[in-house]
Amino acid sequence: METTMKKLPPKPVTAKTRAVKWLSWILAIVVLIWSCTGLDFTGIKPTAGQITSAIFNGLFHPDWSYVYNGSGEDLVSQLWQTLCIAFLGTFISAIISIPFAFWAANTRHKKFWVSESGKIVLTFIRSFPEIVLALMFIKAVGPGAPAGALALGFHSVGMLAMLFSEAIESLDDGPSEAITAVGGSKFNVAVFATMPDLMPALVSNTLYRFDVSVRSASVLGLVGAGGIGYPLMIALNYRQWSRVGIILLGIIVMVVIIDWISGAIRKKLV
Amino acid sequence: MLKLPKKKFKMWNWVWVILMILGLVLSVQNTGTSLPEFFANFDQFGEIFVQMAQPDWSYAGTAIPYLVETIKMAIISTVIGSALAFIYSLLIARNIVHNKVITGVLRFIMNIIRTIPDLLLGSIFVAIVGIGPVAGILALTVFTFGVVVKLFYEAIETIDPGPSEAIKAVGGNGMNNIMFAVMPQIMPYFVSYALYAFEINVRASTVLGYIGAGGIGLQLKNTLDMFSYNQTGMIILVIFLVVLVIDFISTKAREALMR
Amino acid sequence: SSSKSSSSSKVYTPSKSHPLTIQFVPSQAASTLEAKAKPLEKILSKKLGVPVKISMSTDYNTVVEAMKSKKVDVGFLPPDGYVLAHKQKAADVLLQALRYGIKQPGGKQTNKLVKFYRAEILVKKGSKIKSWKDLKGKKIAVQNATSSAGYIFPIAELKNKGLDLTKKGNANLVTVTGHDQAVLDVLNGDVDAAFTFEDARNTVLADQPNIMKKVVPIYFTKGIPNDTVSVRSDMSSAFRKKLTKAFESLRNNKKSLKIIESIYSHEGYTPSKDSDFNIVRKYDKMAATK
Amino acid sequence: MIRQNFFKELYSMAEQPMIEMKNVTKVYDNGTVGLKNINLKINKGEFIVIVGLSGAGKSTLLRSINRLHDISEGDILIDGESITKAKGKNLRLMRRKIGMIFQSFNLVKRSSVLRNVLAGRLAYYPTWKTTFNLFTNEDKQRAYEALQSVDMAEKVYSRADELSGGQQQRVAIARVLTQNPEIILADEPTASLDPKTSHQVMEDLRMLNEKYNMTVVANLHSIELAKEFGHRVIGVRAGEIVYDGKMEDTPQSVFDSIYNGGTGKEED
Amino acid sequence: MIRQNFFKELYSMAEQPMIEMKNVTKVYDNGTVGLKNINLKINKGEFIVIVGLSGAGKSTLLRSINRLHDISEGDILIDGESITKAKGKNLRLMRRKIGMIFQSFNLVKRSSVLRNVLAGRLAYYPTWKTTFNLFTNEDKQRAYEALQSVDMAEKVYSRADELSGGQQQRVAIARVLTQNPEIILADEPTASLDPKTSHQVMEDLRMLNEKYNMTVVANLHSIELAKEFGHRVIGVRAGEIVYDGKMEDTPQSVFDSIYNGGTGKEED
Ligand SMILES: Nc1ncnc2c1ncn2[C@@H]1O[C@H](COP(=O)(O)OP(=O)(O)OP(=O)(O)O)[C@@H](O)[C@H]1O
Ligand SMILES: Nc1ncnc2c1ncn2[C@@H]1O[C@H](COP(=O)(O)OP(=O)(O)OP(=O)(O)O)[C@@H](O)[C@H]1O
Ligand SMILES: [Mg+2]
Ligand SMILES: [Mg+2]
Repeated sequence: METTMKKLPPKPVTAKTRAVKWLSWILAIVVLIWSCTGLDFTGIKPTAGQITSAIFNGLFHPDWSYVYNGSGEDLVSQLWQTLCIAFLGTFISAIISIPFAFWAANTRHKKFWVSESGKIVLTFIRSFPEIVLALMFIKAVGPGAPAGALALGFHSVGMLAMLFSEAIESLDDGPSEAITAVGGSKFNVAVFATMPDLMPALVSNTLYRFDVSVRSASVLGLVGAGGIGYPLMIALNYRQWSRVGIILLGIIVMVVIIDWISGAIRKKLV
Repeated sequence: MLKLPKKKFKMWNWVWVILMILGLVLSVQNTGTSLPEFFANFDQFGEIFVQMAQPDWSYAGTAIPYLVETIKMAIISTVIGSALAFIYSLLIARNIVHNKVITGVLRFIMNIIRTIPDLLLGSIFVAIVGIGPVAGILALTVFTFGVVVKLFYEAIETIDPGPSEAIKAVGGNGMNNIMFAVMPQIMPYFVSYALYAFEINVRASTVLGYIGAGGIGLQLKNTLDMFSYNQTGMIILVIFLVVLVIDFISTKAREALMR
Repeated sequence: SSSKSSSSSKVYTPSKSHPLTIQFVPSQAASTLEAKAKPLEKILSKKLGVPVKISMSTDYNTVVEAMKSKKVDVGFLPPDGYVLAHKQKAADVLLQALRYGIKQPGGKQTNKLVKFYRAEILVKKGSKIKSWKDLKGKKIAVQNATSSAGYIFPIAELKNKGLDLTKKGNANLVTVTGHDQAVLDVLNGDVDAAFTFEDARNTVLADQPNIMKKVVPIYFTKGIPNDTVSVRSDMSSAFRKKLTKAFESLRNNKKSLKIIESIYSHEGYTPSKDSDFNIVRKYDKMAATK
Repeated sequence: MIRQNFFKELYSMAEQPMIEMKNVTKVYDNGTVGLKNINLKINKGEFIVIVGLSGAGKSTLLRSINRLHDISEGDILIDGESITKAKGKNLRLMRRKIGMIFQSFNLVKRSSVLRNVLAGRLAYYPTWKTTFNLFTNEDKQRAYEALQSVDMAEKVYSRADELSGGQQQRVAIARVLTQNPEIILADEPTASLDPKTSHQVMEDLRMLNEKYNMTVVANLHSIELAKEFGHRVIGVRAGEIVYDGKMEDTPQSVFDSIYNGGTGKEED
Repeated sequence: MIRQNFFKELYSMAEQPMIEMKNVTKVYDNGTVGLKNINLKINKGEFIVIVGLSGAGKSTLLRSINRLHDISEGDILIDGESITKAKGKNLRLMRRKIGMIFQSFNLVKRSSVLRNVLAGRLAYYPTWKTTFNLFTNEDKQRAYEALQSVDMAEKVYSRADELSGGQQQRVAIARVLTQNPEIILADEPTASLDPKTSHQVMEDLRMLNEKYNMTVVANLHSIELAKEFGHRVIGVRAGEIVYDGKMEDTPQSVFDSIYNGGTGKEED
């Protein structure tokens, strides 16, 4: 090109940004290396091959007799119960989550510490292990599905309310201002301005959570909180691989159906 | 002035309401849940919580090394799991791979992987590689993969197609497209979803301990078995602190990247 | 202490409106298990004349807590679970499960009913470890510190004999989950020995047909009481008697025997008293003292 | 118009001002000074346009009046009563007297037009009634009539997001009409509308001013519209009032100087 | 301008056309007919503007040329070579010869200006080099010079999303410049820009056309800009070419008829 053209100047990086960049890279690598230390990986066990093939053998020869036998303790009834636990749990948590979400949402016209305290509470709920929660509910309502549903309902609030509050934060705050301007109370603002526009996010996050809950519901059976978890755990502990196989198949079919339905709902509502 | 006309009947709204009520009734019936019973026994519910609320500080010394192991496990599996998920999500994003057969098959596989409960993954890996953190890492890796791959590919599918077109128009190939048009757009999502997965992994390890897949979960089970709820409280407290820190980091990272 | 609890002022009797709730924790010594509740529910409810609800958990902690909060009336508790529960005044023992004894070598079942099982120490065949004395300095797979067979009994007995494996340097104890896992770890050479129930090798027999030849026991502990049938401490003595009779009679009917056999791998129930568990308490204490 | 101005002047002598700002200063949290020592009296029935460069503080001024922004210093009186000190229920009752029209309409997109318009009556009800949607039939009819007067009656059950920009703004006006306030604050009500619709919206505002004798305070960017509709012009720059005068007395030069960075201080 | 047109005509006689469309038809998957039997020759160094109503098929025409859209029938030759049949590496090499400027700029918002401009050189490198960002210093300098020629040098390390619309479009032009193509396709390059910036962008295109003798084909909505910058006008309606003529021979009536639904077939 022409001679009047200037040379490309070097990239203007301040010492600080360069240092930050390098430091974060180094830090990341150090952390990664550190996390690999002290984990003695003893390699694949000699028995792994046999066991893997036993597992696959079981998975591919599922115990069909377990699918349905009318006793109420077959795969279909247990999955149905799991589904009911997940549904009820999600329902409960969606309702509890709404006030929590308003609390934790960092919107304008709100003191910083209010939303921050809400967020911390949600984090606390999230870090409370489901199993411990289930134990507490078992003490209150006895062992079985109700404890599972309640534990799930309470535990999910941590995540669901966080997702809701993020949705609230990303809402346009014009309508809220309009309601405030006509003399509406804070509650009016929530009901008239925020809720309607929040609906799509509410629905899709709840559906997403339902998905997760179905999987969690299968954990709670460990401590006697109902659902497919207990039979699954027993089958695993006593190495009944064909039973594991049919349960896994059942869960897959159920989740795929749920995915499909919730996809349809999402499309319809959003 | 005209009179306000009657509102049109909207069938779908009612269908939804009825479906929800039906679902609620069915699930309450099936599970036999009774809220009054819960409130009647609320003191029982609180009993363990009260004990946990007085954490055994001296137990921190025992718990922290396990927590460190948990964090290590979570880091490794988050890194590997999200890296795999990243590659996989590129293969199933319809705006990158246009072959519907390939994306369809790969998505079906993804859905199956996503379905498997973490507990089952853990048990299978424990059976294969034996008790210990490695089984946990493998289980969490697959679990992470399942959680983030869907988020990733949805993010990829919502990127602005303009830059990709521009790269195509200058004669760039698929890889050029990924490096120049796709990556810069999805990087912030990538980081924030990976951190999200990291948090989930730290929490998931409490369950994995039940089946012996290493980390703090085993300790959690121990304290419960011994009815030492003040120690359980200590464990929950340290998990809480770690999750708080992760939350903080992820907020900061997102801010830095979204700038 | 006696099995009659003095803690509660009001006694409790299940009735038509208050179903008898039973919770079950599978025994570590069972080798197969059909996780079912309904068949036993029917039989018991017929025998007792009150509705019966059975639920299951893999964890005795929840059972004890639920018994404490009066949400569970009867618990099938493992011995260590029972001892902890009784200490918290949550449960009194009523019966113990009966199982067929195990014959060595070979780990096959005998047809003698016993109310005890033992812990064993397994090593790989041909290992240099010939007796408990050789365990010093070795890597040993143990279960949770609350497990009778997988931890407390072997540790306590060896301590009694002068080998304190919990002392630093005396052994490298690796906590694993599941007796099947411990057996596999020995087989794989990941550990030199494992503490399990007798005979845990059966749990992996299907996956590893040669296990009996490749992994062998070198030591057996004293008997550990079988699973208990425990009741909440405020259960009326009349109903306790009724329960005892009902459970004892399960063995006498082919159909009901088959049910308890197949779903819980129990062969019957025999009355028990709290003092039968003193050995567990003693060993607990011994295992815990430094 | 002349007749009206005459009335207004009559009023302003006899009564207290509808809006009075006394030494009002507003400093944003980040230190930006939004308003600097503003003193202003607005009488009942006036139609005021506020003009000024982008960032001059027009929106801040308007939003201070109904306390969507809290001010840092000074006092604002609505009909003789201080809104600065009002709290809770009382504040809401004062806000009920002040309608607001926004540049971006601020309708609840996923609610029906009717519900949006009914929102104007919120402050007339206890909260629980509105929560269960227990508006009186009278109020529903009132909302419908408001829609008729802005020519939007046939959209009463449509969802707000199905409307065009101009239609949305007219729904917002119907909301204000239903609220039946004494003051209307309009923050660039026409900024995102095409010229024809803008005109229509301004006509609606004029209707509110003339027919219902509402006091209108509007921020406008368009000098043409300002000239056509305003009775009194207030020029703002850098948070200060730099001009205040009757429209008929205001020469083009004042607008030019306001928009080009001059002082604009012919009167004051 | 006259001097140049003269050259162009000279060329067109001597050489083969730069772009040739032969019986091109494009039917979209949903059945919409985008282009109907188009025949068109464009010579090297021409500056062509395409005008037509919204939905007429202007974008479709342009995007068919570099095969961002596949056509259904017919053939398109670039410099005598069929792009319709080209595949893989070959297609990419042909696209390298064709720069494109988009209405919405299509910059990677979160990448630096330099990286965006360097993207223009992608087709000159093996993939692995670009993956690791191994551009030669020469190419970096070339990118920088391109930025200088559109007066954007000082923004070289800014992120693209920090730029205004007009600045972004100029970065896009610098990208094309770095690509050093023989043809430039511009799809409404000024649609989202204000009049002043639009003019500047069109000046830049003219610069590419005059200084580097690139063939420019631009869709334009603005008749003023079309008249000012184009040498030849192509009118499109409903997927067909309804007018094709030199700008100086094209009366206003042609534009009127194209935009008002007349046939516009004075010549052809
Ligand atoms: N929430 C806020 N926090 C901090 N500063 C703000 C805030 N809102 C506005 N400002 C600043 O206050 C000043 C006045 O802003 P204001 O919105 O009142 O201007 P305006 O006259 O309405 O401009 P425009 O015509 O662009 O709407 C500006 O400098 C603006 O940047
Ligand atoms: N991807 C597509 N799928 C189906 N039909 C399309 C697609 N893109 C464009 N069309 C249709 O093809 C026709 C021509 O569209 P095109 O975008 O070429 O018009 P245009 O002249 O560029 O209009 P505008 O000035 O609005 O950009 C239109 O009827 C349009 O609806
Ligand atoms: Mg403003
Ligand atoms: Mg177009």
